[in-house]
Amino acid sequence: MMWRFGLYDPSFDPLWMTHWALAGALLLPIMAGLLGAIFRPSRALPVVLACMPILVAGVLMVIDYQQAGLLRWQWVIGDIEFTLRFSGLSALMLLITQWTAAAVAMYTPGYLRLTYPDLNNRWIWPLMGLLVSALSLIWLAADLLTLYAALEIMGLAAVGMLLLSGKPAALKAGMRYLLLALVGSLAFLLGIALLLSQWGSLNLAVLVELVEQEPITWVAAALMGAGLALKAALFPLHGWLTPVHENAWTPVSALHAALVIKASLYILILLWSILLPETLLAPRLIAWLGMLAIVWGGLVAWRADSLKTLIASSTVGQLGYLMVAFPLLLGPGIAPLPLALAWDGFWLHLMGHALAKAAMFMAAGNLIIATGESSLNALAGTSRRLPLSLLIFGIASVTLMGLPPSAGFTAKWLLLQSMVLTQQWVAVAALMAGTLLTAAYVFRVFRYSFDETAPRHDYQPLAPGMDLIALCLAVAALALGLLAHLPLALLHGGGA
Amino acid sequence: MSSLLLAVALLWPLVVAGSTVWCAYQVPAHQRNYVSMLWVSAAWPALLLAYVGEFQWTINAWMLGGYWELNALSRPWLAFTALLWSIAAFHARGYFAGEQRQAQAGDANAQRRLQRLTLFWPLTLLGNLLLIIAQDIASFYLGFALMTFAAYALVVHNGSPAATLGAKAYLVLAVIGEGLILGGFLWAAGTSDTLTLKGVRDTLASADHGVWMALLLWLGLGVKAGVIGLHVWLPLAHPVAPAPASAVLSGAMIKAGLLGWLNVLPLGAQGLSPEMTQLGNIILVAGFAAAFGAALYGVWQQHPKAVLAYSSISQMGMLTALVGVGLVTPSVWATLLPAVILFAGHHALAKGALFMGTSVSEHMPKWPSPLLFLLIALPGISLTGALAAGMFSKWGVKHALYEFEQERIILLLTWAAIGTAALVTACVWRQWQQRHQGGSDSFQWGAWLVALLAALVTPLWLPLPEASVIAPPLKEWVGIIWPFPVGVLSVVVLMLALRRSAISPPPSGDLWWVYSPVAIICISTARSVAGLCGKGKATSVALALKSERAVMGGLLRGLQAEAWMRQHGGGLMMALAVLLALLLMWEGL
Amino acid sequence: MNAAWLPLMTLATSLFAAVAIFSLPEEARRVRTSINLLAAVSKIVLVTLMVGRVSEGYEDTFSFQIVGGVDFVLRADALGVMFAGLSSLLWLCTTIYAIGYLEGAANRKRFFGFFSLCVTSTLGIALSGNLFTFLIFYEMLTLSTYPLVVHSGTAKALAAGRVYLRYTLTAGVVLLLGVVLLYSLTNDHSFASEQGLSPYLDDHRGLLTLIFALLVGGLAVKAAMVPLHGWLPRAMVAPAPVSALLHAVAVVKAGAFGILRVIYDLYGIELSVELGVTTVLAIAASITIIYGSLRAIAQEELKPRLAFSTISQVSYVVLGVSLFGPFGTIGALAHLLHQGLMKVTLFFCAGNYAEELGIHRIDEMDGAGKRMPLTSFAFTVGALGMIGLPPIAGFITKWYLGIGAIQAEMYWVVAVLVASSTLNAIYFLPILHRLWFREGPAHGKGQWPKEQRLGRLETHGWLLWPAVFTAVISIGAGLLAGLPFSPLDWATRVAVGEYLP
Amino acid sequence: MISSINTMESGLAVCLLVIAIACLFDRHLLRACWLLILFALLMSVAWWYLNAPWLALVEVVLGGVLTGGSFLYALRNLPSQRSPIVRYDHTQVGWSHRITRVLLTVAWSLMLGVAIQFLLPDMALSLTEHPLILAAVVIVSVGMGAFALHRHLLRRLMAFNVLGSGVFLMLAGMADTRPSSQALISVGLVIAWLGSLLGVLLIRRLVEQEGSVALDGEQSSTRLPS
Repeated sequence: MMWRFGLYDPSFDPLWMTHWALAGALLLPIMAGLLGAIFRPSRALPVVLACMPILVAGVLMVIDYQQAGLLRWQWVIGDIEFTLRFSGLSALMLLITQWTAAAVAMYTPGYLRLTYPDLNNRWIWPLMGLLVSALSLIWLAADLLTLYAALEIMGLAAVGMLLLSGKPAALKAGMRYLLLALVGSLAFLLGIALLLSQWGSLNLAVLVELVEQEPITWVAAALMGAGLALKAALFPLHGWLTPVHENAWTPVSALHAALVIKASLYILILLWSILLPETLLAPRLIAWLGMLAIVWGGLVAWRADSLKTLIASSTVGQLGYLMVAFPLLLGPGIAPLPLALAWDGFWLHLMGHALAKAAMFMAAGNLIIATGESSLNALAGTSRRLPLSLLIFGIASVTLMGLPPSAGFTAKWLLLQSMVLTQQWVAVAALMAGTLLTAAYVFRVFRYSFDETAPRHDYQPLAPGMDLIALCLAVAALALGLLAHLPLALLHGGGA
Repeated sequence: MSSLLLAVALLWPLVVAGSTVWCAYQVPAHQRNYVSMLWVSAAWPALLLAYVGEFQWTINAWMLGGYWELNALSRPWLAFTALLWSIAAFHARGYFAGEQRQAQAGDANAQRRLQRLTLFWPLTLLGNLLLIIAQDIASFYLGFALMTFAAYALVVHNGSPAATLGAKAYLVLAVIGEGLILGGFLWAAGTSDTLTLKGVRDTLASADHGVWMALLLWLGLGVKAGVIGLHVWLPLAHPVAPAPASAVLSGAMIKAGLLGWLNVLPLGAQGLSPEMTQLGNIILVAGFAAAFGAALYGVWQQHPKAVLAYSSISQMGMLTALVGVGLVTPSVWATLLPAVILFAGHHALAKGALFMGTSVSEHMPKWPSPLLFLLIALPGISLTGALAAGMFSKWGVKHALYEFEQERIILLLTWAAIGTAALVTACVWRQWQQRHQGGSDSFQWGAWLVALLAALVTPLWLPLPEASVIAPPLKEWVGIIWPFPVGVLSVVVLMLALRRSAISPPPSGDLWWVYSPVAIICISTARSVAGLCGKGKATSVALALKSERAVMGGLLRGLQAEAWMRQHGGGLMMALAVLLALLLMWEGL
Repeated sequence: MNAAWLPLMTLATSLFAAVAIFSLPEEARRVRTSINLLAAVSKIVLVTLMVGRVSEGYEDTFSFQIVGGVDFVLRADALGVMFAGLSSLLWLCTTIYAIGYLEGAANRKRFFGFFSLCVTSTLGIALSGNLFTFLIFYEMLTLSTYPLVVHSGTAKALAAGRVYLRYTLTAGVVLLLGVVLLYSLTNDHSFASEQGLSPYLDDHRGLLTLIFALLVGGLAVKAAMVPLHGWLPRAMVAPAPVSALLHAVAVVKAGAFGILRVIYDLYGIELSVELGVTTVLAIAASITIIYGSLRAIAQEELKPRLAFSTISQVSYVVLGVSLFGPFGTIGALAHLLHQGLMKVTLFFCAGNYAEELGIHRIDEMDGAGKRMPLTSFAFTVGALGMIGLPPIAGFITKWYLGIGAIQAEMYWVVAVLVASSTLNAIYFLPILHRLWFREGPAHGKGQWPKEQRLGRLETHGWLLWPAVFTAVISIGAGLLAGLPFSPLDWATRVAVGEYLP
Repeated sequence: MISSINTMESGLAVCLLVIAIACLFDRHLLRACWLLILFALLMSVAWWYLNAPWLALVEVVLGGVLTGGSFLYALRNLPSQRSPIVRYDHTQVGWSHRITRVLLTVAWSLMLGVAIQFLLPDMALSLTEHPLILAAVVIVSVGMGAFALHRHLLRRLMAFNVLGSGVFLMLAGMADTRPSSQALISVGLVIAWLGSLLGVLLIRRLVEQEGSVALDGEQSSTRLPS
């Protein structure tokens, strides 16, 4: 299991260029964000230019990884050890983060110009940069201190971004999110405290060697699990998610749903893999909650009457798919084949969902901007006037529904196969039901949009490229399904 | 050369049909000549083909594989069929002259009727020709179906309620017949993997269930041939169809059923199973039942064409009986076959002439009435065997049966001839009663005279095998002729006896009036079953919708829990942590 | 020599067409029409090439890996090419028809875009070389037909779309489960594998039966087998070209074709018989045939009657499959094509009546034959073909099915066939009678519900000629069934390949 | 000497505990705020006592001055503007709500207690062996419970701060004040301050705009159809 996270000794040291790439990937986003705050770009082109070096840095790191295998950095500053590792998984997550964030960043100027053209909106840039940096750090971090710090930075940046819209509802939602996120990270910290006091190390690779199954590990795992579940909006701790997404700016919602909650989930699965290998009941509980999440998220989304609520609730359901995979990844006596299948399916689903959800939020944002309302009723007639936005929504929802050819489908396929092999029929049923529920709420949107009986003529025109960016993301989510072996090869490249 | 002629023979009717459609859209109504010489010529190439010789064609591309043949059976058949169609077309030219004038004057109804008739006439002809030359199942079936369904338009021609009823009866029985034929063919072909009629015949003779296949085919083809019980369409359809259509319907088309039997039933095959012989007996009995029953019922009919229809049933009954003989005593068949062909050919032309005669008696030319009615009666007299070709054909049959000592059948046939004579008398009598002067047309009576002549000299032109036509020796003449006067006398006596009594004549179509209520009940049952299905489905849908609404209501109430979860995020997190810890401990300790 | 580009390009033509159409503005009518026609024609050319290749014995295969153990495979084998040929031919006809039909209507861009996607999916279904690929295109088909079903955007259309999705998506999920179970059991299993699943028979008999039930159950929804047929009559609210394509080729045929694939190429016919599933299937198909016909009789409107007729007719294919023996197979395969041709004709005609004269109900059709002779001729051909009369293609398949039933010693199937033919006659002949033999508005009695003069001919030429063309093809396919490369010939070729490997 | 040390430690622990609980359950917000500052100062004493002088300094600056200042900013009337927040918490919670929170609190303290019992076996002999840790456990549990219990946003924020301090104390108590734990605590303190600051600003804005000091009672944000 541990090689999957890259927690072993690498055979090569990183090249000098890789150091620069690392620095670029971690620091450039912040700098780009500061530049953004100063210059307040109103077009996509400067944003593209600013994103370019970051993306290049990321790609360089991936190339180095492919050549040299696992990369590791270790610094000791005043008796405190900081460790970073760049495994195949990190590579994937880094890429998905950077590209999704770049797409979101390119979408942002047009969005802001059309909706919130006041001065305050400049703060989104540094926060976004900070968020991306923190996320990148999370994917790379290999010790608990870095992980904790990055998680906290990410959380605060996310809260800040969510508050930017300044609506009372947004403030309330943001307040709830802030409180719960802080408390969640304290639970996480408490877990770290227990681990540190028992095993005396924060380094994950060391912990892998040391950790034994005893009550203190369990309590730590439980605390971390609960705290991270809260931050990752896992059912039934997802209550804060919907209002936050509903009231935030579209690019913020996109970024948050696509990446931020995934980071907590990533840490959860990482730590539990270390602390609780071969455990039956706790992952089972998560899986059961996941099944409930699939159904519950689907139902709430199905009955929602605002577009963004629908999408946010769908996130809850989609996280359920990932939760259901927990026993397959952590359970005892899982044969190598289903384990590998579930592993691939888990990350593929995570990536596909990130892309599709970002695309979906953007498409929904476009629809909302154009119609001026966020309720589903306002969509009547959009199929004629805004076919492209709707098409993007459709393509993205193909991934969410898990219909072929999409990343969602391939991931679901892998998960299903793994579940069938391990004979977890209830989970299979939940996945199936999830597909149907997703279809139910997605097609509800289309039902409204195909309604031609309510003619509307006052649609606000969209900025150029807003649809295009979303389309690229949505199509990427589709292509990820057909070309799944490419990212998965990267995922396997680390240790096999 | 022969292939070219074949192609022309088959395509020419299509060309004719196409030309009528063309005319309908391109020629203005007042110039339109519906029964042009082109239209009349539809059957000519086929007639020519019949006299070219015997040939075989194999066309792989054709449907399931085409295999056509002009042989000792199909050639004479084609000859008399094509001849009858040609003559009937001429007759039609005269018969429809009045209607055509109406049409040209602008009567939309007449236009429509003529248009329909002239389109479907050549199509019916095409079907008839195809089924004669076809020796593979698909072509035969195609021809048969084409003929059957296209003839619907001929029957329904004048559009009166009676015509609609007749056409409906025709169509319903035709559909049943097609179904039975298809079933029989499928069974036979499936059993022995054959696609030719000969293969079917062999299968019927040898297969385990051969007798059932034979029964299906016999009944299916019997619809056309007027087997008793399935004959009801004849007396309903014939009186209402125009005379030329009745002529071909009764002369050529019902012979198609007979031809089918001759082609597919294992007639004359050695070593038939006892069941097959049993079937032969049934066929025999059915044939004679038809022969006598139709005669007894037919003489009461008012309409001369209805009488003729019963006469056709009666005649076909005799032929059916002969087919039965072929199954019961196969050895007789080889000699009987030419006689049967002659019988059929003669009957075709004679019946054609009789039907055309009905139209002549309705539009009498200014001839002396006795002469005219003598001529009208002449083909009928020939049919009874008292004259000319009829005598030859009767003798041919008797001769063959004598050879194999089938006296009982001869006796029955002779008695049946009395019925024939009675029917002919009744028919002429009715015609006399309903005669009309005027409106005659030279094509009309000319064609009739030609048909009459052709009927009387059938053996001369029918391309039968050498030496198969034997002139009856003089001493047998009495035996052949005597039924005619007896039949005439019996009718005269009957008519005189019942002159005063007011017995209403029985309706034509006899059993139809039994069948149709039953069928209506069946159809309404099917409809109500379908309705019930629909209703059942509607109820289940309504039920499902109702339960769906209830579930949705519950769901919405349940979704309030979302707000609760939002309120209690912190507490839930605590609970989750405790739960996880407990689970881990439980498992670990 | 493996021309991998061939199946890929065949698929790509319509996909490119879809993308191009979506990227064009709504107003670009001329360009869109050109793209549509160009793509349709080039697809026919490509399929013709494939037919040539297959008849020379090649099986062009295009494949790449999706994830470990699961490949995306497009393979041009005889069975697939047969279906591809049908879809591409009818696509051309339907495209022409649709261009005429939607003249001046709204949302044409969306319509043609999804129309092309729909054809892409159908082609994909035809050419997919394993179950996974099949599943991909099968689901794509579901999605791409939804916008077509709800095209008009009325409440009725939207409700129909909802019902359609409920059925098909649920079916898709069931199918997915079956496929996943199968993959878990056997790993990637190509349609081209010779031995079928028989090696698993001894140990996994129950599981194989379960998988079969799941697969066929999922496919049967699209094939509209009773009692999973509910979506089809409702989906009739779609525009006529959509109904035509849905019924004749795309959706119902996709289901039937899937069942063909499962039985012939996945399980193998011997194994299916050994499992005893074919008998069950035959019974289900027979019930569907009779039920569909019975319901059709009760319909008062033209399109629903045709829809129930479809339900009945498509099950002939399933029936043929479940008869063990080459003749049943030939019948099934040929019917796949023949029914497509005939049904598309009927729907074209129904659309023509609705467009030109506003006729929706059967009792409004009196005398329409005079007003619209060519359309009515085409309709007559289609209807007679459905009854199974020669020389129309329907006869050929009925013949082969009957022979197949007799050779499989399932005599009751013959009774079903005969009964169905009779029922078909009961519900089609009255229509024909009305068309040709009754007097109606064309004879000066009453008025058409909503008459429009759409063209110089009896209706718009774009509407008329596809119907006439498919009608002529239907006759030709029956009359000249013995020609090489006729549907029957190709079906025979496939069947021989299945039974005499 | 051990006993004297224990006395010192015990006294500190008891003080911390008492002040924490007082702070958590005082409905008078300004007083609670001052109690929180006092708690922070006591915490820095505890750090000093645990041989982490730098941490003590950080605690004074971050925990006492900055965080406390933030809370005071929320409540006090500044020269330029009046604080919109009423200084007394009137919100009521139901009994079932309270009981479940109490149960959860007990469960948490038990859970942490079990963990510590395995971590520090000598605790099993005498509960008072490590009074600071014991206090920390109770503070964490009660803080957590209070956080889940309260509706008033400011009080929840205070509960979070108390909870955070408890966590830090536990960390330092169990894992010593080795550099890594000091780093963790410093990061935690910074985050806690930033979070508190953000929270306080938010609360002020919320109260100004909406006039409510609690999140609940609003269900409009999801707009569940009823």
